[in-house]
Amino acid sequence: MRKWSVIGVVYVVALILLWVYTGQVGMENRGFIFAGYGLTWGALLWYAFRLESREQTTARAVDSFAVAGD
Amino acid sequence: MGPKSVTEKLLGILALGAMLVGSYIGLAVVPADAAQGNVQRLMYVHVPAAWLAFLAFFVVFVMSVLYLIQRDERWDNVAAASAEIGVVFTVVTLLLGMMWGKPTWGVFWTWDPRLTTTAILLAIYVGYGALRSFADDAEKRARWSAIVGVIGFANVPIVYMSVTWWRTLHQPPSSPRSVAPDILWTLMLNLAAFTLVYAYLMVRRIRLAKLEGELEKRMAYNA
Amino acid sequence: MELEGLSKRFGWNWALRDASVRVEAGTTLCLVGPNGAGKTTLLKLVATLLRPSGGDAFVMGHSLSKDPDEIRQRTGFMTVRGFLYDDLSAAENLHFTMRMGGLKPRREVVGRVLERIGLDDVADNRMRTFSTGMRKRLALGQLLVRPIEVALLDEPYSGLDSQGMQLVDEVVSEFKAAGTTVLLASHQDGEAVREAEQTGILRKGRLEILPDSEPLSRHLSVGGPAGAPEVV
Amino acid sequence: MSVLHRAWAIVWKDLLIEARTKQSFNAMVFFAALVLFIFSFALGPDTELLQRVAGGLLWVGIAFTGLLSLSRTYQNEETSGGLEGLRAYPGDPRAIYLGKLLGNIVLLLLVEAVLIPAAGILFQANLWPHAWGLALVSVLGTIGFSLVGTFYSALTVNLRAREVMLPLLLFPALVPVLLGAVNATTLILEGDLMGEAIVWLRVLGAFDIIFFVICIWIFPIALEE
Repeated sequence: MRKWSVIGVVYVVALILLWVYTGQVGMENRGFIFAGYGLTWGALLWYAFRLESREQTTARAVDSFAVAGD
Repeated sequence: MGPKSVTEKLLGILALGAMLVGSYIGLAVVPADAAQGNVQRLMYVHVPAAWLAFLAFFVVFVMSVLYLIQRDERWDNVAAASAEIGVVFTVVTLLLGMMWGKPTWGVFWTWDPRLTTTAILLAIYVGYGALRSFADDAEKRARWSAIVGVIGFANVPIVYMSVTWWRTLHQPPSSPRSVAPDILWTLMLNLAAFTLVYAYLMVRRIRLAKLEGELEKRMAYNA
Repeated sequence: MELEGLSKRFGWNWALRDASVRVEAGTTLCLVGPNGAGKTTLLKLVATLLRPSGGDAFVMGHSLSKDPDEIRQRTGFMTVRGFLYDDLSAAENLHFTMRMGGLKPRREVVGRVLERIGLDDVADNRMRTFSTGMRKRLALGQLLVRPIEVALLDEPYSGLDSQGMQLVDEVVSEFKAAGTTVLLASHQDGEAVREAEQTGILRKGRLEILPDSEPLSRHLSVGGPAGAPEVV
Repeated sequence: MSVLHRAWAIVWKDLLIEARTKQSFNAMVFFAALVLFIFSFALGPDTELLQRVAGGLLWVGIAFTGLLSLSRTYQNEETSGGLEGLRAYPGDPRAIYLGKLLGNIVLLLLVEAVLIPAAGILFQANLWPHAWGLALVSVLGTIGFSLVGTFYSALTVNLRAREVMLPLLLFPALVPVLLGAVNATTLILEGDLMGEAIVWLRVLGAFDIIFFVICIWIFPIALEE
């Protein structure tokens, strides 16, 4: 899970950079642009993280049962 | 279950890279649209997300038809994976639609034909997911969700048509102006990036579906 | 009728595991065994209400998995509760059964059957007012209003008085005379059960055909409709 | 045509039971009246507003009343062994769908025959000059509603949370029907000067045909075991 905490940190740093950048460049409506890109990346990363954790828990559960003979 | 194959890792890195490049260009490189200004940059995530949602639900439709004909569990796994990913993309599309709608139309939500159809699409496939969670028997779950996958998708064109008529009878549709080439390229790049992400998530989610199927078999076997 | 390794699996447990038997036309196979041994599952499979997980069955030459509808044309299925509607009268219920069987309902056919099962005096009363015994007789009547070649009876005796049980036995012997194959599941001792040419014991989904020599009583609960001890 | 023969048997049986018990009919009329009253209380005495939204309120009432009858479509089968009872009979299982579909349409139209005049009174909308137009819209709308409704109620009949699942699956699919019916009704009530109502009637007609074909084609698969 350490991998995902690293990704989380990188994501937050990127958001800060985005906020600073849109401020410097003086983009109008920067709030919406920031929210839009932040949400898109956040949703995809969150879903990928959820998939990985579900996969691990299911894999562990599968191994804990005897193999289902036919 | 085995170690993640190299191609899968490669696909993941490729998808991540493409997304990074796409967002970077969309935000910082390509000039803003003359009329709408910077908020138009949201197009580079909103439009691809909408297209991928549509593609995902089309895949669910195709897999559902295949399952109904061949009754092969693999098609059901792919359909379930694509439906779940489709819902994620649809939620992202709707949120982005609101982010873009507020500055341009002054309201978070308007009954614009595309937005409305996307919202209805979300309702249809949330229903699809709920049906899957309520059906216990694996075979019935696959068959019933395949049926909803077919009917749900067959509904989309009619919904879009009726919603468009509903809106155009009241306000003329926004005619798509000729898009500047660099904007078009950026859009295409992001569309490719999103498609790679979809492919990567599909690979992961299908494996999870197989695992869940195996778990179900073993739990029943040992029950 | 011929069962070849017929099996049915719910989830992962086998309700019925490769049952094989051959039942000549006009003869009766009686199925005995504790509750949940697979009697009803087997009957439902032959009635095409469940899809087999394995093996197949041939009824009058038609395969269960390939053309189930042909089998349904020729099969009558009497379940424990019957396919009856409380808000229809006895006559209307039989009318409905005939129509669903693809026949033009005719009053005299319904009348004759109602008389046969002793419900002619309550023909127009709603079934809601019937006792379980009367309901059981009407369910039996459903098999008589349609021309069937295979009769599937699930616990026909349950809820019937001795007169009712006698009626069941008469109907079964009529079926046999008419060349109709009868599949009878019961854990109560009755004449039709004793008369059955073949008897099968069902335990945990396994069907075992008893050689004629073995006495049946060992597997049957003693006594008629009164509470019966669990089958061995 | 044995399919129609059997479908008619089911319609005859259901309507006979309904005529005797009136379980669904009474519940539906009561529920519809309740919905209409709540609307008129909520929107207050402003008759001009009520007239403008009468079409919408009417169809919301019909949709939810129809939902009530849909969830009961296979109710009277429960006592007789549920859908299994009907499946034990020979013949094409589509007869079951057709039978239940016709039963639902007739029942819903009967309730609408009470509901629409009541709505006319409550919302002070003079319906009489538009009677034919309204009748056409309600027939097309009811058919569309029942087509998908009867199908999905069969699909969800042995699902655990079917009271939740039926509306969840049904209403997104009904958007074209509701849009078409509400807009056509509203236009007709306003006299439909520019003849736009015909557009919506075509939407309803297209929906009915398309979904009739799809439901009939897929129904046997939904009914397996």
